[in-house]
Amino acid sequence: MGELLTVNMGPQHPSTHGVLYLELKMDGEIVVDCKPHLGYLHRSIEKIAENRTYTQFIPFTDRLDYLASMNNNLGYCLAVEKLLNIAVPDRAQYLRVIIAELNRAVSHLVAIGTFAQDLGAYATPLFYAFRDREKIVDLFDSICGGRLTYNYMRIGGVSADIPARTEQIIKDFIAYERKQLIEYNELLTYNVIFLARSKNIGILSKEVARSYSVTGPMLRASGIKWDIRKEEPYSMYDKFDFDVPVGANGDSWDRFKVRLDEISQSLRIVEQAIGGIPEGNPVSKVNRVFRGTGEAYVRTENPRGELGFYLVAEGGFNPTRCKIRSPSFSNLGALSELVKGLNISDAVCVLGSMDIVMGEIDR
Amino acid sequence: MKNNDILQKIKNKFPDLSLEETPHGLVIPKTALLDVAGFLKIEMDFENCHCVTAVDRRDKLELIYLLYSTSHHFMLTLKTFVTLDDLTVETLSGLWRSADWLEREVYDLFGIKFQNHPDLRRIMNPDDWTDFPLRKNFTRADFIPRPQSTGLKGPNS
Amino acid sequence: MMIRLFTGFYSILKGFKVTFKNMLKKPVTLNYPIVKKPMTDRFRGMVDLVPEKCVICYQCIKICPTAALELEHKVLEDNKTKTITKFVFNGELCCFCGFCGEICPTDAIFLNKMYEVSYFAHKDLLTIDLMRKDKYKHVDGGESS
Amino acid sequence: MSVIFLKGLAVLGFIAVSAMFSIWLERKISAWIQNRMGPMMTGFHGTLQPVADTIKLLLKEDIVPKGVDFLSWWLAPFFVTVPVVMAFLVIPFSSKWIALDLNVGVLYVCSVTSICVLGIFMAGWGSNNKYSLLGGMRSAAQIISYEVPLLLSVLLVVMQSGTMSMQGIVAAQEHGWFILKPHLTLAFLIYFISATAEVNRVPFDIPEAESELVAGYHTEYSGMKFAMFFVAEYTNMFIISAIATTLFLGGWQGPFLPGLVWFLLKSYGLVAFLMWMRWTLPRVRMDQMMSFAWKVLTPMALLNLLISGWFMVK
Repeated sequence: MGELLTVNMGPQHPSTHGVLYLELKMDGEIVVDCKPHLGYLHRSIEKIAENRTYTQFIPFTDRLDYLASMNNNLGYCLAVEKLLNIAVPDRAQYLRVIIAELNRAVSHLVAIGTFAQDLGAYATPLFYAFRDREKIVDLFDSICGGRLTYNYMRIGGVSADIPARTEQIIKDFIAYERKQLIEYNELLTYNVIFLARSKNIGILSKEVARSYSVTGPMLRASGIKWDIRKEEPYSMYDKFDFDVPVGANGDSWDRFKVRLDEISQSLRIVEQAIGGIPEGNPVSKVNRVFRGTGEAYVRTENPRGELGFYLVAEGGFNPTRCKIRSPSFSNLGALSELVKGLNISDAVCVLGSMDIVMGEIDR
Repeated sequence: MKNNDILQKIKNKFPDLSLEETPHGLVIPKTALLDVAGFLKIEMDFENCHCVTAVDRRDKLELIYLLYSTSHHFMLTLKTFVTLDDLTVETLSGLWRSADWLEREVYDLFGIKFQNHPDLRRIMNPDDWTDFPLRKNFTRADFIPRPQSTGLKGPNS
Repeated sequence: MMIRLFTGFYSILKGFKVTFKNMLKKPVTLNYPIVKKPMTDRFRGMVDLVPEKCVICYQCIKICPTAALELEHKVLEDNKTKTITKFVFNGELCCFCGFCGEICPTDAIFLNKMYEVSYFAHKDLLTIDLMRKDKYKHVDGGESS
Repeated sequence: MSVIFLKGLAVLGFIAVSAMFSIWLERKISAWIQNRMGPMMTGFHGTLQPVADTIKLLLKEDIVPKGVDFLSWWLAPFFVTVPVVMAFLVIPFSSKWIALDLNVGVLYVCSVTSICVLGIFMAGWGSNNKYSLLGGMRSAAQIISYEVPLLLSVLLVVMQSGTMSMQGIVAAQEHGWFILKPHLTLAFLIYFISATAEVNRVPFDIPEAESELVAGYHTEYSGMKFAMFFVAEYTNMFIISAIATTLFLGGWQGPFLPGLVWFLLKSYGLVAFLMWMRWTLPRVRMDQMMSFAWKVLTPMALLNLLISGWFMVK
């Protein structure tokens, strides 16, 4: 082994998904050591939470995992509702599930697109993914008025009822997306180059995954059938029938495939939920005032893993502490172990298959 | 599996330990943290260190470990108190690798020093910082917490 | 070996099929500066105000998570009617959550449909006087609707 | 003397126009594949967009990064661009339109285009950038490996036609394109794959691998020097398509239309196919690419050469 080459990959690099900075020690093209440096997107959201009322913090949760704002909203609202014992109308629960699952689907679409981009499939899969995502973003736009930071859920409900034609749009989208998934399979999943690039790359074993507290599609790709929606159903998830896709050996391709399968499962949930939305008023007004004491930890299944909110309240209008346990943070911890001994191209592939969002890692 | 059972088992294992059971988790003295955690991991099958965090209780810091056991389907909240004059705690990163970064985060934001941690550096804030931003007494010239608004009624509060 | 070569070749051809099929489809994008997309009813653009409707209840000031709004008023001589002396919106702090519009009892403050927001000077964005009628006139396409 | 000078000028003009057209075509094809519109604002459907880009690149500041190996950094764009221009000398656009019908035309064009690797490596080394260095190293390994199957498959064409002159090869295809003969179909496939690797196009674009090496060997270049790399890339693409047209697709021959039109049609058809390929396939990895060259393409080309050579001799 000769002299090691130190390559500073990031914070400005096309494939570090934002502002991740990896300090790579390389022997030629082989990565010998990888040291992630975080904090380039640190906005001290946990400190902000301590100085905001419970309602005021909702817009900030949008900015954690900005690809899955709805799921973050849901997690936070559930945590506050558990902390303060607030009842939620059934209709709001259903709407939350539908919206969260749609957001999961489109978030996975982005993950798939960016992963393909990292493997060098120039922009095309990414554009297809964004084209499909756009339909849902348009729908969310008509529901809540935002295109990225939705800020839709409220403590004890949602901000507004869905507009009249929403159900039809969702049904159309489900039919459309199922056709598109076949196309993704043809374009990417079973493409020989794609397989050669991602199969058996970055294998994450069950034990290592558990030890690093890896969650979400990454954990399931390693062969552990674990989904909070199944194990500890929150909101209305126990009413719906869906499978938990599991990977065979935990390599990059499995992580990709699990995400692809999860899209169709999400569509299944939405399809079941859309038929049975109960009547009622789901709206919770923004001028409600909350206060209470206690501690609550709620974890929800985000597209990237288990998002947890640990809320501590001491009676004021705002929480004393709001710890956000972000899935990408824990998932990224396993990176340096996975990329050791791999080619730099494979390191990019592993990082892409993790599907991290820096917004929730740095918080 | 309930809090009680685990409490009982820990009590059997460590008879002379001052254990306390609160509705929000088990509180153990910080000197016994490593022993209890090791017991929980190896004999009680808590193979997942889900989350590590701390809460500033003004006179002391409350360190919280959320441990999860897949086989028991149970999440244990393990708490310990760290006084401000002695901020050292034994690290658990040797038991769970996820604790490595999570403890670094707690060190970064609260200043709790984890002894024998392999790489105790700040993780989010700049390395040359001296403040611990999530402490309640954190002040800085350019840090302006929003005036705490209350029950929304009336003009200027 | 040969079989692998052929199946690999076939899978690549399948990819070509997908991209070719898409080549024949209509573009989904718009010819942007010429064709513009209409915003939805609930779209949250810039914060806007109808000063006549405002009852100076300070609800929006209190709910605003980022303290982007600043309101001052004075009571007139008759000790009853209040008038706004200053209502300033900080476009940089705003996170476009729409809480102010949601909480307003008279719908005086609301978020309009503007999405092309750019200013020549930074300080212009920091202090947008909501009391002025032409506050968004200078921005391209910005009608105070 | 003056005639060859004029011909040279014509070649330069053609290169400029062809590169601009290729860039426009690439952007349009990528847009169509991705359900976008592509450039629309300058000229009819953005036809003048490359002109605008060129003006922008000409006016840009030429940034010299700190610590570059100045000579190799400065010379690299020329080493990449000049061979491309030189290769145009022997390309037969029609029965009359050829700058110089060398009797070793095939050999000449193959040797001239391989000079490019020198320029790329110089750029990689001279830039004082680790990504550039990796890109340059990759490029050197890649281009040298793929030269072997490329030449072996071209050799088959020379054997078939019995001449190395480009016009002679075109003339030999008067009664049927070479691609229609089974052993030459295989040779065409091998040639096309290797040539794709030669010009660093997807799926073999590892020297510039955007997601890994930012922009590979031309990371540090800006302004006109970057434009030269750009022009070289697109002209290279045209050249390999033109050579493929000449060697396998009957060159300028075709019914009804004049030779020049046929030649350009065929060449740009291949260029368009290369672009289609770029926007469809993911990138292969370095070691996979090398093993593909040495374990699949080279033995296949050799076998093809041996077997068909045996049949020819018999």
